[in-house]
Amino acid sequence: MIRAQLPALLVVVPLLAAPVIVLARRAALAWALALAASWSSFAIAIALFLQVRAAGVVSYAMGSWPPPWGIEYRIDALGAFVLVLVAGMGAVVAPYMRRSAAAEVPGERLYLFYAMYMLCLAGLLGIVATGDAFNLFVFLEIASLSTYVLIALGRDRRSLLAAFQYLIMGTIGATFYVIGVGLLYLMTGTLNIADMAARLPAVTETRPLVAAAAFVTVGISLKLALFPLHFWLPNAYTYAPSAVTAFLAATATKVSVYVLLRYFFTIFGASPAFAEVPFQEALLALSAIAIVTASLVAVYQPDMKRMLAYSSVAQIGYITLGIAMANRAGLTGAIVHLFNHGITKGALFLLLGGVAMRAGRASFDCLAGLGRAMPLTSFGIVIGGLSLIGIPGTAGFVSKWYLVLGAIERGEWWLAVLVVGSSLIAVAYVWRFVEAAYLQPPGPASPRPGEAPLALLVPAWLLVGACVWFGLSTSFNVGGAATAGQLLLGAR
Amino acid sequence: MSAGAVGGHYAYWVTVFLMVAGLYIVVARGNLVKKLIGLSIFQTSVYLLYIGPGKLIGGTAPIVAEGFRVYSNPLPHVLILTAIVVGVATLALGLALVVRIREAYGTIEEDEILDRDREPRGGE
Amino acid sequence: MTPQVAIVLALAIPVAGAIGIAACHRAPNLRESVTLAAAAGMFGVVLTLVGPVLEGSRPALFVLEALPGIGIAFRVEPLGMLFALVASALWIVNSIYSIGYMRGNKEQHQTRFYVCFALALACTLGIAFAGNLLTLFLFYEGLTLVTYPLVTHHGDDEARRGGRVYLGVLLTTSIVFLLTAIVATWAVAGTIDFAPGGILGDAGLSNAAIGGLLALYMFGIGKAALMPFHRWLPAAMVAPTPVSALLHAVAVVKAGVFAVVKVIVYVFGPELLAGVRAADWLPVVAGFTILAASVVALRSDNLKRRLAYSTVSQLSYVVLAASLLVPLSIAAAALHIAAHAVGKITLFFAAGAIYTASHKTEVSQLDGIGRRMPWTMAAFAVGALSLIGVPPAAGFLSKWMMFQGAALAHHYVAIAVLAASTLLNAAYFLPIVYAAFFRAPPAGEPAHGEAPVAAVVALMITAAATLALPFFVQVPLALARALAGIGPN
Amino acid sequence: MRSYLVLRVVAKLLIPFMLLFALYVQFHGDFGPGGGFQAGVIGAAAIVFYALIFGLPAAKQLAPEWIVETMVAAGVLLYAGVGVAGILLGGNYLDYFVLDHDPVHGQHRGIFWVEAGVAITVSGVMLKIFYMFAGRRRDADEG
Repeated sequence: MIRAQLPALLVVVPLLAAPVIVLARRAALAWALALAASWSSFAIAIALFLQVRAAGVVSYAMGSWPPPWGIEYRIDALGAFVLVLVAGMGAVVAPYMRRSAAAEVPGERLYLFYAMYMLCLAGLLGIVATGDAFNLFVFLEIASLSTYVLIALGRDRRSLLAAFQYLIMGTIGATFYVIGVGLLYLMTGTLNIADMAARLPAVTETRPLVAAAAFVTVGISLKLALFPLHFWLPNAYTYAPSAVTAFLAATATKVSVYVLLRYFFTIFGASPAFAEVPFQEALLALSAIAIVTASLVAVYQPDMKRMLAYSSVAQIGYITLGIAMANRAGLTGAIVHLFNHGITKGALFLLLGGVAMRAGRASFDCLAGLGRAMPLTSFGIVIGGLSLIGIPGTAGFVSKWYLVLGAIERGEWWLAVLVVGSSLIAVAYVWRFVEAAYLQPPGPASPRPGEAPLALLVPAWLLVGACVWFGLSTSFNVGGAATAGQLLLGAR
Repeated sequence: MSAGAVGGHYAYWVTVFLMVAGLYIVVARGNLVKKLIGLSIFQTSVYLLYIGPGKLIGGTAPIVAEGFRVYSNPLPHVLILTAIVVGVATLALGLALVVRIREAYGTIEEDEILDRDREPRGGE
Repeated sequence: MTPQVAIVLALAIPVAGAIGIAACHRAPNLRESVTLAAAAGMFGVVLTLVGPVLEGSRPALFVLEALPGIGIAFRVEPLGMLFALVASALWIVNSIYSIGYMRGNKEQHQTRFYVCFALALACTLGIAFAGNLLTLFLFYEGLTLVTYPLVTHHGDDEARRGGRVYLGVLLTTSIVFLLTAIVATWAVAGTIDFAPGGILGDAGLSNAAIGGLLALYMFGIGKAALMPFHRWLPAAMVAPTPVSALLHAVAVVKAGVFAVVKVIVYVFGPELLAGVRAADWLPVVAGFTILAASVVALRSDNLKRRLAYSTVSQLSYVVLAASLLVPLSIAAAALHIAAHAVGKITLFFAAGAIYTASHKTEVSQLDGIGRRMPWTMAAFAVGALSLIGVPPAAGFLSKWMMFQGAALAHHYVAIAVLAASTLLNAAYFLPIVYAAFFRAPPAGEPAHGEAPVAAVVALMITAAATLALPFFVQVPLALARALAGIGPN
Repeated sequence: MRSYLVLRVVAKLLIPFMLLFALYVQFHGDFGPGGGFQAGVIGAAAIVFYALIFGLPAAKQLAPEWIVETMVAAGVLLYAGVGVAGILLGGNYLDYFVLDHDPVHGQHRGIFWVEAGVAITVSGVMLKIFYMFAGRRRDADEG
């Protein structure tokens, strides 16, 4: 009985945990509830992944209303894959949060912090699980609003302005998305994504469809921090509490990529109206610019957290580059990088959280001599950095492999050179850390020798281990990505 | 664009106007509260975009009653109810942030806030 | 012990050694013994593999499937066997030498030094036994990263700058060229496993495509130090001498030229390259590198810098020999890997001994040092003769086979280059030997004795090996001929 | 504000009717425009009106802070509880058909409790926002 209800329970459990936490009010109890909820939703995500692998697609009618009318939760290969990433990161960050949040969020607001974290998790899971376009907007807003609060709960006063700017940009993005959905609803008469995809080819009047596609793309690119629309990301990631930054870096932008994939391939892919609209070329150009400029900017950042934020913008450029290639290898590369970059960046931000806890902040003058003061943390950051560069044996290499393969199969050599060339810029900014941590004596701002607490190290190293594991045995991440890519391209 | 078309598309012209006006205010104004007002105007344009086409000329309220066969479409209304709640929540959160920014920085003009950030106040 | 277990052990022992070294951080003597034990153990295990490989069997081991259709797999073939033998043998000697050197100069971070050393050897064995290009690339990058802490051992500004150039050039060439080449090969040939006779045969590539792909590989393997990507070798001189010995003779550059020969023989296949004349540019580049590097070596006064540029030119000997695509010259290339290793390591040991004993680094300061350090300079002389190619030493045999190969291939330019470079070698090595023995030491110089005993012992072993190699050459020669397909089997 | 007699008298007259109207909107939702959102907002408006006239401390006595915060959470729990009840009774999440043996009656029961939950939450939220903003201005001046 329960197996049939999993898609709903996946979202309901964290959604229900939030008000219960608000009623619980005490931080310790709130954290325990958050932990239980995030771990159970991770278990549900894994169960769903297995169900989808067996059955292909899991469909769930909310409130027993049949799909075209009622809201349908539709989880296919791509959705299940992203769900495991989001729920997995939620489960890893939850135990990390107790010590890290206690140090960075004022005591009386801790239970609100956990409630917002639950809402954010529920929102992100909802976006991926739902098969209804407007329901996706509602979850998008739930996730975004709780994200703004999570960012604003940081101790540093600049987190307030960062949250405000993210609120403005995020709301504009979501509203663009809802305008696009409105136009699509006007033209097709349905909000169910699968049904919309079926009805689109029949629509003769294509001008509103192209307008809707433009609105949706711009809106989602804003949430995705695609190059020209990424200005909210560096401040938001830098001034948010470390646990929040790690969770957002690994999930928020990835879920927006999922939405972009869903719209580009499942809905717009099916109809000929978009054959002549140069979406792919535009996305290709923007991703190329994103990769190069964001990486270059990252090299000159004084604060490592801000450097990794710019690096995130660049790595998202890789994902959109893979999407823009629109061939099997490129798409697999995009989806697998969505996963690999999630765990890599999550690990790096979690480790930086440990540094921020002991040294107050994560700027480069604090990192001098870190190799001796916090050996485990800095070695973890090095491995995470190697995965960012794409050194073989780490997860990053697998996605670089597929992106270069995709570029070569398209016969565009400049694209392959761009992908590998830009990882050299990644070498530059990762080696800034290595030289600071291992080749410089400890400065005045460096932390006193002493490792981060175990509660922070274990989740971080779990992710670092995952970086290496998914770099070597890729049956899960490449297998999942390949089936998802095949599914999306099949729809075209 | 024939006159009829302009007249017929009256609702769309208003929507576009509100949309662009809202965006302009958000972009042009430095005062944080004015930005939020612009954002609300921008969101209001969406409500009109949904509700306008939903209304059928001669259609009554979408509640089944004898003697009425033509009903306007209830779905946009439901969607916009949710969108309004989302708009309220965003506005409330934005205003709460503005209040806290005012306490932390003493001003709600964006460029003054950025200047106050640049001088080292040691506000870590 | 089946060959498969031997392969696993060959890789596991150095890693276990590294962990063991890190464990007994407190007890230096125990730590040193762990290094030596690991080195000896690895050499023993590698020896057990020589028999089966000579009889023609190619032990293979599939570890795990890294990417769909491509796995981390090992396959021991003659060239890999030869390289593994050289690396594991010289690791023992290098460890002995390191103990003497590191303690003589009272270096800090010795534990980190030995741990990275052991891991570097594990990566080297991984490269030697790699069964496909992905495994080779994995351990190739691993070697670059593990040797970075060794190069930047002193941790001062000079070390950081040297490390930056070292890593910059190696990672640039490997990520930009080599990775693209491997992915292109996978896209074109559908497989990246090493197969005798090459895998690109039936891929139907045009001449230009094959030439381009070969260029990507040759410049991608930065460790082979082809000009203009040789800058990292002199930049790595900031490291202590045992590391330079490791870099130049035992692992890093050897991995480079090993990979070059392996790509030419097992990915392209000599027949393909010869038939379609796509590799004509390679001998020219290699020849240019030989001559240019020799000229720079001639002019540089710093001893280690001169040895570094000598290595750059010697490496291009191997690349030149391999690019002649004649079976005899390919066998010569393989043999030269061993000959150069033994010769160059002796020279570096001598340079280190001179530095430890007298803190002299410039060639001009070496007047009359032979009287005070007779053993060291004698070994230096033997090493120098071997590299020049004078008959009793090891270098002669491989150079002689190169001459024969070039003649067979009617490649008169190559013959001219070989002859000219032999003269250049003599020009930059013999003055040192002459100055050391036949010039009087400058007057007011403080007296200093020989280097620490351990260093001298290591020196003697490698000098003896340089002389003895021609007499016990059956094993390396047989392996080299097996590689080129002109051997008995 | 507190000393104006006319305002106090009119407020005393109006507030009960506002609350009554809120309940009317809540229960009339099935047949005409209405429902949880509007009812909640009207209810909260009544109490805010009371606070404006009789001062914030008086309003906080009428509706203390902790009750309001509990209402915010309780409403959502009620709404989600109806959904979970749907699951326990064998349907999908938020399935009202199974709430009663007769599906139409089940719909009524379901929508009633859901709307009640929404009303509680919305009034709680509106009051909470009012208390936060109003409270903050007062503390800032006195503080």
